Amino acid sequence: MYYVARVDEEKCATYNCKQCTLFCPEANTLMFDERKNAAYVNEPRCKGCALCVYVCSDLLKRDCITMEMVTTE
Amino acid sequence: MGLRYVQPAPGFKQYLPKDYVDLIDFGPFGKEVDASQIGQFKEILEEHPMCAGCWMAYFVRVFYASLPNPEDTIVLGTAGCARLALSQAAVPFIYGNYGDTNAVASGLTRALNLRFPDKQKDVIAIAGDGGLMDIGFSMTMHSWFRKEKFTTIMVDNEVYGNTGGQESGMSPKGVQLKMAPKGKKFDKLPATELAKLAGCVYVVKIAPTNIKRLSKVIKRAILAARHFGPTFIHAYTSCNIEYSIPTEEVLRDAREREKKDFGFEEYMTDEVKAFFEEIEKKKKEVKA
Amino acid sequence: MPEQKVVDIDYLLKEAPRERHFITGAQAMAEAVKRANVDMAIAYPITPQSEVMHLVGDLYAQGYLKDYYRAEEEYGTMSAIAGASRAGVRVFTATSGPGLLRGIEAIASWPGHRIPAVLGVLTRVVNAPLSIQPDNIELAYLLHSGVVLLHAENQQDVFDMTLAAFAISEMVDVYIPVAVATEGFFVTHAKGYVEMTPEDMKLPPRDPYKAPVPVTDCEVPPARIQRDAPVQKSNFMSYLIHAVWQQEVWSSTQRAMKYIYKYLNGPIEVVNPDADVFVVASGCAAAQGREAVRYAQEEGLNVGLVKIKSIRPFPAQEVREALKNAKGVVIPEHNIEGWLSKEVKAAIPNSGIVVDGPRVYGGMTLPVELIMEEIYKILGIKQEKKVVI
Amino acid sequence: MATKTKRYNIRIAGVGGQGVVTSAHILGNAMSAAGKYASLVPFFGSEKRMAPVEAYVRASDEPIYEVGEVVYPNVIMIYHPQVITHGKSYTMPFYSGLKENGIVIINTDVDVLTDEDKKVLDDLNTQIVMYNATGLAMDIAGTELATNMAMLGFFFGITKLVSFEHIEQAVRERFLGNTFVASGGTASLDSAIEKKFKRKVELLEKNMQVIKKSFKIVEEQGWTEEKEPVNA
Repeated sequence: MYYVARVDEEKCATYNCKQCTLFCPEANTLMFDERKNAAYVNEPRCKGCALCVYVCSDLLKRDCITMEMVTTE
Repeated sequence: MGLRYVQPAPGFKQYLPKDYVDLIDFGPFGKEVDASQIGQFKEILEEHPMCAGCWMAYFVRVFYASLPNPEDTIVLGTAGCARLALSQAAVPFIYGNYGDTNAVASGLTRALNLRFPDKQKDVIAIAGDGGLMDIGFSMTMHSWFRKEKFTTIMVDNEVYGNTGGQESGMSPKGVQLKMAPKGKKFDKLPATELAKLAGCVYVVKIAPTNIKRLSKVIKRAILAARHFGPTFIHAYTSCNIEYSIPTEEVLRDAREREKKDFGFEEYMTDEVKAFFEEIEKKKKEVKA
Repeated sequence: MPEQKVVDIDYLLKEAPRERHFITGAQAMAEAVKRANVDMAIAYPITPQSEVMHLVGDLYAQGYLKDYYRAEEEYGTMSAIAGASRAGVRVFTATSGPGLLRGIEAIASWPGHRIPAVLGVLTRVVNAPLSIQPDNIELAYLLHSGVVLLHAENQQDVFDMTLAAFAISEMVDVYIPVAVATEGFFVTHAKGYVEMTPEDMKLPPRDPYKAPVPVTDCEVPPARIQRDAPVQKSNFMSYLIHAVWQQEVWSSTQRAMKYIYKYLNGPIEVVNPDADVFVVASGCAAAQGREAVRYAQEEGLNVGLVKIKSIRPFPAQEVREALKNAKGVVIPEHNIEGWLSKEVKAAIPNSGIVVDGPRVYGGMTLPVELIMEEIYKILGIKQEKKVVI
Repeated sequence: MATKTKRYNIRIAGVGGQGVVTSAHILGNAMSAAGKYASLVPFFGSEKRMAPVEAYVRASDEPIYEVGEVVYPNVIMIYHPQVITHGKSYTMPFYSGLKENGIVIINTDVDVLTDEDKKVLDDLNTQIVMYNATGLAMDIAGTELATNMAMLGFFFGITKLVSFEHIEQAVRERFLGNTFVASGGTASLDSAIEKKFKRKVELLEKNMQVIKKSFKIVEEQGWTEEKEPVNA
């Protein structure tokens, strides 16, 4: 069981910001889908640091990302 | 030419892993990518075992996204955290011995110049504070004195992170770490000042808080090294483990340190300045 | 400098005409470098090696080499040699005693990095108290590094072995560094006759793509092993990768043997194969041994010499064969530990016939008289006192 | 059984400034010029004026394999009496290691050997030559710097290893042509030599006269080695 970041894509799509993707320490993990105009997380690669949450919530006050507990199947 | 070696043989592509195919189709090879587009193209850096929230891992990510010529770039690293990520990229990486990056890079750069006098091959040594300013100090300094044409990047986490948190020459004075049980007795080494004195033509001190600026100085350091001599970037890349920074706070920490003692500094010789001005001018002309 | 034409390796090493010169060992090493089509050399001073790299510097000034510089210290030198070699050029450097030890961390990694470099080792005392004289204890440290180690008896050997070293190290089935050692001062600073190939002939250039492990030049995919430190995978991966890789490195050392036969007439030389007593020696101790054989002949004693040219790979089988009828074996050495004696004793079934010594250390000369004393003892000859002690 | 080789293992002891090492080179080169064999061990260390200096040369009709200092010489040449009287020597007494039937040549104007020394040397059947080589150098060449030439003259006069022409060739090579060690400083040295060439030629001439005279002295004194060649 471990934490991963999850993006509320609908909410995220209301902004055009991409800021979280610019601060994720991991490559090819927190991506931006141009068609949806929203960020998304490649969950198996997410290490759960929550930096994106800091950027989205603490700095930008947009609260589109949450940390969630997932289970490997 | 370098681009050729990442291309699979005809008919072979369908058998390759998705990550590799993505790299060919959506990677930065042969294109001019902007690091601030990360998240929208396939990066050459792959998964790596660096800690969650590591600011050094973030630096390495931006670094690889900023290479002006990734298909003709060779990266050198040494013992320490950074190489755990540095080695996981679709760019040739050399892991030598302890603190030897700048000596190996000296030989490598000279030899590449002998073999490919008409081609630009970028050589970049990236090591930590221990590798460059402690164990590899003389090799770092002398590569600069000799005016070797490659870029040196110090990812400074102010500690030996990979060996379990010992004091380094770049740890701040007073900080209590392993092997400094009563606190560090002397100041952080003045790395950028040493670089200037030793003859680096382009020297930057930076905390990675602004991707555009960070990417720009990485590109500049590499371009200046091609033509003029050694270049040096001193980047603050905190160790959230040894300095007990909650992972979600590492950006906040970087911004604080930037205000306190890691304010952006960019030094360049007049020659290098004129070179960049010329490039900017040409860019504007193309746009216009 | 004369225009040098590239000639075939076998031709240069085995057939090319030779002319006799009376030169120092340092000159002999540089003369070999001159004929080896070396791209780049990196130097760092230490007595008694410095003379070699001065001369190689002169070669660079004359245009024989394309690049040359004085490095910061030996670790920097050996690391830069690794960097240059990985980029595909032919490289050379030389060092002595403490310098070798300072550089040995890098040197010991050359075989694993599959670096075909040539290293001159001009021996000198290691350890305190300080001396600059030619004790060869430093070679004991090289024995376990995976490099091919040749030990030259005299100026001629220095020339032949150095030139052959470049050829051997770049053979695809070898592709590891070759060190050519000889005693400092005794050989480097003394003159001897050397039969040399013409200076207008040189080896073919290094072909960086004729290699078991690709060079790092962004023209070909790099070897995976070079990018991934196996330690970051898992313990078992790292055991496994390191083990198979090192196994291959040491097999490469063994595979160098056939080229030692081809270019250096084999790893050993036997003088008077039917002797009762053998002096077994390497480097300039072999010269003392050769002299002892002459002394013994004049006195009517049946003494032979087994000179060991290749220390790594060690010619265990050849030594065993050469000594199979020996009644006694004397192993003179220029070091306190007797590393050669240990190697020989481990190679033969009856190690009891080996006399440990004579040994001189601190870089002192090895008087032939000391070897003779051991021979007299083995043969049960009571020696008359003939000298003032 | 092989025939005995004519072989000389020579230890030269003197003091700094006397040209001990230079004469060792000349000795070796003269052998080489005669198509014979020689090897020498240059002395390395701090060479100060009037401090002990030693050089070692092996000379033979046959190839020489051995290297290193000569510990058991059969020829000892003492360039300065202080080597004996003041113990300016690396080995004490000065004849330590000397083999049977050897030769000892000492530059001195007075008898510097004690009775005890003489007994030891006699027991070893040593040929002892004492002569004021410095005086000879002063008389002929007008400089004590030619002492080493007189000593060389005595050695070659006694042993007849090479001819006068070979010695001249070696001395000429040493004074006029520098082929020994190429290093950074060689180029500047060469031009300096060129400037002083005339003086060098004169010096060479004087040196050769000293050697010629010392050959004559050997004849007159009957020092020529008439015994069995010594065996090293």
